[in-house]
Amino acid sequence: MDATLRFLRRNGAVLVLLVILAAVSTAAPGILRWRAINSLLQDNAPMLILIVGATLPILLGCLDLSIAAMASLAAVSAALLSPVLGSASVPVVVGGAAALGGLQGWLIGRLQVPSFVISLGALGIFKGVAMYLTGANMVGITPGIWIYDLLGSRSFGMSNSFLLVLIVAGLFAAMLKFTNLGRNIYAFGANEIAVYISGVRRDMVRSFAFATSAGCAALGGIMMISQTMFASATVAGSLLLPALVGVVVGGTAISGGVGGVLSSLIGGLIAILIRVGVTISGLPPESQDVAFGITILIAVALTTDRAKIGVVK
Amino acid sequence: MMMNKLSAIGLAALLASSTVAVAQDDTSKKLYLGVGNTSAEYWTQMIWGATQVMESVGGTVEVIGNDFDPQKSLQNIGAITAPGCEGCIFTWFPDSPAFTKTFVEKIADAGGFITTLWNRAEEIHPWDTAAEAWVANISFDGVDAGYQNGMALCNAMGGTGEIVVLQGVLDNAPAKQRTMGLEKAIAECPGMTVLEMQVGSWQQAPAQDITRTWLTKYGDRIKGIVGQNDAMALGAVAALREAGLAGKVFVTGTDGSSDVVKLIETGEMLSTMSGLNEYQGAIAAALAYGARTGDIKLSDLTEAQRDFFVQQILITKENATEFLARKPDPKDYTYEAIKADFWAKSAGQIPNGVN
Amino acid sequence: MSKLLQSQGPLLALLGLVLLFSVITDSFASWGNLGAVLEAAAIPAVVAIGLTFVLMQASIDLSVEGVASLANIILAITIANSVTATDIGLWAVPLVLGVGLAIGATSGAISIYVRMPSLIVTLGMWLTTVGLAALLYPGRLPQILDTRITGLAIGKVWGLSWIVYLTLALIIMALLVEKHTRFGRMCRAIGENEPVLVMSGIKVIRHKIAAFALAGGCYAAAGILMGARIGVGNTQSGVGLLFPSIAACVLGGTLLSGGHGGVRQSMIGVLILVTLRNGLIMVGVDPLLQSALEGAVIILAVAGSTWHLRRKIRVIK
Amino acid sequence: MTAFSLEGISKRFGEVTALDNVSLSLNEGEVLGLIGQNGSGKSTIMKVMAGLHRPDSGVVKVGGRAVQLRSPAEAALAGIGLVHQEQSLIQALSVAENLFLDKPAGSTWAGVYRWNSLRDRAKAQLDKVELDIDPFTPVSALSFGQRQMVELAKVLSLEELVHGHLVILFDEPTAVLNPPEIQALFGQIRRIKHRSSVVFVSHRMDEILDISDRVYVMSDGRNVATRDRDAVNPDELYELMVGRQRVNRKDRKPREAHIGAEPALTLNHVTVPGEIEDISLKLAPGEILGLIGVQGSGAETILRTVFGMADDWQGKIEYFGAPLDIDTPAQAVAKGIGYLPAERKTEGMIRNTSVSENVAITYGWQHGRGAGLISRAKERGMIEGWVRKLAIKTPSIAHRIDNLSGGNQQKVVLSKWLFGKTLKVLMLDHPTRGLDPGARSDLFAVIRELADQGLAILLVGDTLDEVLTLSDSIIVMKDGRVSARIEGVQAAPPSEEDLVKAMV
Repeated sequence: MDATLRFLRRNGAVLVLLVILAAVSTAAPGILRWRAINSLLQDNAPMLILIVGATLPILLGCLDLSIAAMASLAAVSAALLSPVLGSASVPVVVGGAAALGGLQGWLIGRLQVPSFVISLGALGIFKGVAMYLTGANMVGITPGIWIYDLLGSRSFGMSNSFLLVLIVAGLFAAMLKFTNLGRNIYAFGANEIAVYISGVRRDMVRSFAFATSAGCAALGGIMMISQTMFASATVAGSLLLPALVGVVVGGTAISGGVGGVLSSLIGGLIAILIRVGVTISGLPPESQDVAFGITILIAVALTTDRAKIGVVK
Repeated sequence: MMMNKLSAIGLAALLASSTVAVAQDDTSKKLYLGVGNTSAEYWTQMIWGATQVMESVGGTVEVIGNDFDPQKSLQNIGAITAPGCEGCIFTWFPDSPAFTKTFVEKIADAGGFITTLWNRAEEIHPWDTAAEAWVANISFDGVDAGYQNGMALCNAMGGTGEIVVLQGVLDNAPAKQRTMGLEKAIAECPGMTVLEMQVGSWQQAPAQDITRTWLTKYGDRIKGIVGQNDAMALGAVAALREAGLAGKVFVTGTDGSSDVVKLIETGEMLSTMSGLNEYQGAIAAALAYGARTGDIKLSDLTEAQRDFFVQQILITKENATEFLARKPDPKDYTYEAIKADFWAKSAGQIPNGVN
Repeated sequence: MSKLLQSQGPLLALLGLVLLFSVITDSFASWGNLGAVLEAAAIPAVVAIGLTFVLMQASIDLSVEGVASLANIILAITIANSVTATDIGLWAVPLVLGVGLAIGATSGAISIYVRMPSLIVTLGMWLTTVGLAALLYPGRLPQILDTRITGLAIGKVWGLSWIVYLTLALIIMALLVEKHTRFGRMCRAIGENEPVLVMSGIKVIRHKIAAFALAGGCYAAAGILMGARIGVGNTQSGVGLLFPSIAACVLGGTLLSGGHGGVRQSMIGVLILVTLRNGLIMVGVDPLLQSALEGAVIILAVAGSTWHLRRKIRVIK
Repeated sequence: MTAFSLEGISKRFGEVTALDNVSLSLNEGEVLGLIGQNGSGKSTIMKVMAGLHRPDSGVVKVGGRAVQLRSPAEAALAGIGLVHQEQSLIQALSVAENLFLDKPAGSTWAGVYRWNSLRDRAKAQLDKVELDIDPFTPVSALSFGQRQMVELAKVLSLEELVHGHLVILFDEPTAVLNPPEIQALFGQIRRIKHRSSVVFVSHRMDEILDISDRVYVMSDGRNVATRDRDAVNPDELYELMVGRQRVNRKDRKPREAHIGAEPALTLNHVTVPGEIEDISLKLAPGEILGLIGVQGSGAETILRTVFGMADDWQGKIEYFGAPLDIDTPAQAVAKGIGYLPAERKTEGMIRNTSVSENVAITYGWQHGRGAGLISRAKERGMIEGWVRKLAIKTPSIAHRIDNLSGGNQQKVVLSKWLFGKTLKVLMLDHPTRGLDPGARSDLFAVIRELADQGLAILLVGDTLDEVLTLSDSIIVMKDGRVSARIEGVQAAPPSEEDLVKAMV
C-alpha cells in the first residue's frame, strides 16, 4: 500500500496526463489517431521547447520572463538572416540567443538584481530590438532553406520539431542526472549559499541555466517560423504564460530544487490536452477560460509533491 | 493522498462531462467562428451577421474566443481539427498575420474550408496558398480609413494645423494601413503636419495618459488627434475633457462604435470609419458555407472575389444620427439574400502593399 | 551620503530621472506635467498597494488584470448604465470591493489550504476572472451613466481629479495599516520568517489570507477608478496592469523574496515607472524603441539602487 | 512541591521513537540540568513541554493538574516559556514587538498597536535583563549577545502575564555567547528562581554543574539517571550519556605533529575594513592553528577572507609561496582550500537533499567518468565509507539531511571536504558547535588524523578546551586584532586563564 502511494506521488503528473487523455478521448475518439496526435504535437512543439528551457532557471529558483520575447526576437533574426546565411542562420541565432541568455544569468550575479527584474527588463529590450529590426513589419522566410523545411516536415511519421523537442529534453534530462553541472543545479535551487561555499561556480551555473532557456526559446521561435513561414516582432509573445503554466503543472517547484525537464514536458502535454478538452467541450467561449483556469489549478494541485516543499509562498 | 485520488476522479468527471456533451452534428452546417473576443461591439456585430446566415440554413455557429493570442488560436484550431474534421467550415480571425498561412494549411490538411478576416501576410493569397480550402480573405480598407479620417481632419482644420497620432500595436496590419492612409492624406493636405506619433496599443487608458502628456508638452499647438481606433479616440477625448478642450480639438477614430458616434453627434469628436461589420460576418460565413455545399466553385472565382474589402462608411456629424438609428434587418442576412450577389458590398480587391 | 544612498536609493533614482528629463526637455518640469504624471500614476499605485502587502509576505499575486477587469464590468452593469436595467446606485462600490476581497481571500485560502504556490494559484485565478468578466459582459459596451462615478475623473480640485485624491487617501490608509496594525507589521515578518511566527502562535494563515483579500480589494478599487476614467465597463480594462505594477514594487525595493520594502517604497517605484514613460514621450523617443529603453532603465534603476546591498553571500533569485 | 511533571510520555516520528515512556518532575524554584547526546531526545522533550509537539501518549501536568498543550501560546498561558536555541527573533520587527509576539495581549486595540503602552511594557522587560536599548530598535541592529538577552526577556515577560508559577526552558542558550554573557545569563537564571522552575540544556558539563540543582540524563529517548548536584560524578554522567569516558586533556598524549617546513598559507597584514586589522599568520602542512576569540573578534572573518568570501580586503595572502589571487570560494576550492562554515543550516548543509548529494557536491566530479559526468555508483561506496568512519547516524545515504540530528548533519558537511583528493588547507569554523561529547571526540580524532596526513588546518574553536586539545599553536583574537600568539601548545599548554585574559 505504501509502495502504491509512493508510486502515485512520484508519478502524479503522468497519472493526471493519462486521466485527462482518457477523458478527452472518450469525448472525441478521433484524438487518438496518430495523425491527430502528431498534428497537436507539431503545433505545440514551440511551446514545449520553451517549457523545457524554462525549467532550468526555475530549478535554480529563478524565473526567466524573457523567453517569449526571445523567441520572437530569434524568429525575426532568423528570418532576416536566412537570405544571407541560409541554414546557418539557425545555429547563429540559437548561439546568439544562448549568449544573450548567458549574459542575463551572469548579470543577475554581477549586478545582484533578481532574475524576475533582469528578465523583465530583457523582455522589454528584446521586444524593442525585434520591433526596431523589423520596423514593425512582417518578415518572410525565403522558401527552400533545408533546415526550415526539415523542421516543418516529418520523419518516421513524426513531426521533426517535436522530435527535436524530445531530443533536447532528453539531453537536458541526462545532463541533470548524470553530470556535475546537473547536480549543482539542483543543489543551487535547494540552498544557494551552501552551494557557493561548497566551491560551486555560482555565476557559471546561473549563466548556463539562462543560456539554455534562451537557446531553447530561440529554437522555439525558429520552429514557429518553420510552420508559419513569417516572423514578426510579437510572433511568439504570448508563449510566456503557457510555458510557465506547463512547467508548474509538471510539478517543478517555483522555489527551486524540485522537478525536472521530463516532468515539465509532461506538464506541457497536460496543459495542451486540457486546452483541447475545453475547446471541444462545446462550452460557450466565455466559460472556456474559466474552465481552463480551474482545471489547471486542479492539475497543479495533483502534480505538486508537497512533501518536498517547505513553506508555501 | 486520498484527497488526491478523489480530486483526480473529480477532474476526470469534470472533463468527461463537459466533453461528452459534444454533439456530433452535421459538419456542413456548423461554422467554427474564431474571434478576438466576444465582448466588444465589432465582434458582437460580426458574430450576429455570421449567425444569421448559418441559422437561415438551419445550421449553428460555435464561437471561439482567442483573446488576440495566436498561440491560443493555433491550439483551438488544433483541438477542433485533431479528432477529424472533414468538410468543417471555419471563419477565423488570425490574431497575427504571421499565422494566417499555418491556420489555412491546417484546415486544408483536415479537409475543411475557411474564410479569414482582416489579417494575412502580404505574400500569401487564397488562390496561391491552400487554394482548395482557403475560400476568401475579407477585410476593411485600412488605408482608406486612415485617408478619409485624415481628410476629414484636414477639412475641419481648414487645411493647416498640427496633429498627433495614437497608433495601434505597431506590427498589426490595420495600424500600418491607417498610418499609410494618413500619410496619403497629408500628401494631399500639406498644411497638416504630424507633431508626434505614439503607440496606444488599441487601448483607452494608455491613450488617455499619452494624450495628457502631449497636452502638457505641446499645449494648444495640437489641433487634431488621430486615434487609430475608437477606444484610443475615447481616451483622447477623456484627456481633452480634463483639460477643458473637448470639442475644441478635433478627434478621429475608426470602428464606428456607438459611443463614438454619440460623441460625433454632440460634437466632441469629428469622425470615425465604420465598416459593415454584420455584413463582414455574414459574407464570410456565406462564402465558407457556399464552398462547402458546392454553391461556389473555388476554381471559378476571380482573385477579386477571394481577397476583397467590404464597404465602409465615414461617419461625421451629418450622418451620425442616421447611423445610430439604423437596425440591421435579419432578412438581409439570410444565406439566400447574400447568395443573390455575394460580392454586392465588396469595395474591391485588396491591393498589393497594404499587408 | 552613503547612509542616504543605502536607505533611499530608489528615491534618488526617481530624483535623478526627474532631473534628467527637466534638463533635456523644456516641457517636463511644469505643474501641468506633474499633474499628468500623478494622474497616470494613480491607478497603478492602487494596484501596487495591494501587491505590496502580498509581496512583503513573499507571496505573489498575478490575478491583478483579471480582477480589475471583472470589477470594472460588475461596476458598469450594476450601476446606472446604458445596457442593463440594474441600478443599485453607489451600493455597486461596496459590492465590487466585496467581490475583489472575496476573490483575493479565495486565492489566499487555496494557496494555504491546498498548499500550492501563490504564483500558480493566482495565475489560475487570473484566467478564471478574465473568463468571468467575459461571462458577465452584457453584449454591448455598458456606458457608466452615474455621474458620481464618472465625476471622479472629470471633477477637478487644484488641477487634479478626484481619482488622484482618492488614491492619496488610500496610500495614507495603507501606510497606517502597514505601520500601526498588527496585520501590517506581521506582513513583513511573515516574509522574513514564517515558521517562527507560527510557533509564536501568530495567526499567520489569517494574516496571509487577509493580505490576498486586501490585494483583491485594491485591484477591485483600481477597476472602479478605471471605470470612472474610461466611463465604460470593458473586459480588457485591466490589461497591462500586472507587470508594470510588479516592476514598480520591485523598483521601489519591495523584494519578491519578501520581508523588505513597503507601501512607501512601492509608491516611489510607481512614480519611477510613470515618470520614465512620461519623460520618454516628452523626449519624443521612437515608439519602436520605447520598450527597449524601459527595460534597460528598469534593470539599471534596480541595479543602481541596490548596488550597496551587494554581498558575496547574498541570495539572489 | 512539584511545579510541573511529565508522566510516561512517548513520542514517535515515523519509524523513530524519539521519547520512550519518559517521566520528569520539576520542583518549584529548581534548576534542572538536562544533558544527553544529540538525538537522545532532549530537544523533543523540550518541545513537548513548550507545546511545540504533542505527545503520542502520557500526561503533562502543571501544578498537579493534567493539561493539553496544543500550541506555544497555550503553553505560555500555562506559564511555560522556551528560550530558543536558534535565534527566533524577527529582524524586521522592533525589540518591543518581538517581546510580545507570542503573547495574547499584545498592546493592540482592534488590531492597532498602542505604541506607548507597548514601549512601557517592553522597557520593563528589558530592565529585567539589564539591557539598555530603545524598545523600538529593530532587532537587525542588535548584536548576537543582545539578541539572546531579548530572547530571555521575551520569555521572562511571562512573569507579568501569568500569576502562578513559571517554567522556563533554555535550549542550549550559551551556544553563541561569550563567557561574560554566559555569566550574565546565569545571573538572570538565579534571579528568576524565586518564582520559576528552570530546565537548562547544554552540552557543556561545567555549565550544567555550575547552574543546576539536579541533573537529568537522557539517552536513546529514555531517562537514564537523575542526580542531585551534590551527588554528581561527572565521569559517571558521561558514561551514562555516551557510554565512554570523557576525552580528557590530562589523559591524552600530546600529538606528535609532523609540521612541514614551508608554510602552506601565509597572511601578511591582512585587513578587512571594520572587521579585522593587520592580521599576519603562517600555517604549515600538518599543523593545526587554533584561532580563538569572543563573538565578533574577527576570527571567522580571517577564514572567510582566505576562502574568497570577503567583499573588500587589503594585504597579502600567499599560498605555498605564490600570491593567492582569488575572488570566490570556487577558486579557493580549485586551489585546494576547504571551509566548514559555522552556520550549518544556512551555509553548510543543502537542505531537502540527500546525505550523498551533500557529501558529493564539492568533489564528486573527481570520482566521475570525466567530461563532467559523475558516477553515483563509485561515489556511493566512498560516501558509505565516510559515513562509517565518522559514525554518521543515518538510515541510508539517500536519506534527507534535514532529518538527521545536528551533530550528524555537521559530520556530513565535513565529509564533503574529506571526499576530494586535492585538499591541502582545511578551515574549520566552530566545527563542534551544537555537537554532543561523543560526536565531538569523534570529530577531534578525525581532525588530528587529517593533520597527521599533512593537511594544514585552521581552526576557530568553540571552547578553550577544544582549541587547547587540538592546536599546535594558538592565536588569540580581540577586536579584530591579534592579542596573543602561543607556539608549541602541545608541549607546553598555556593556562586557560591566560587565554581568557587575552580574549576579553
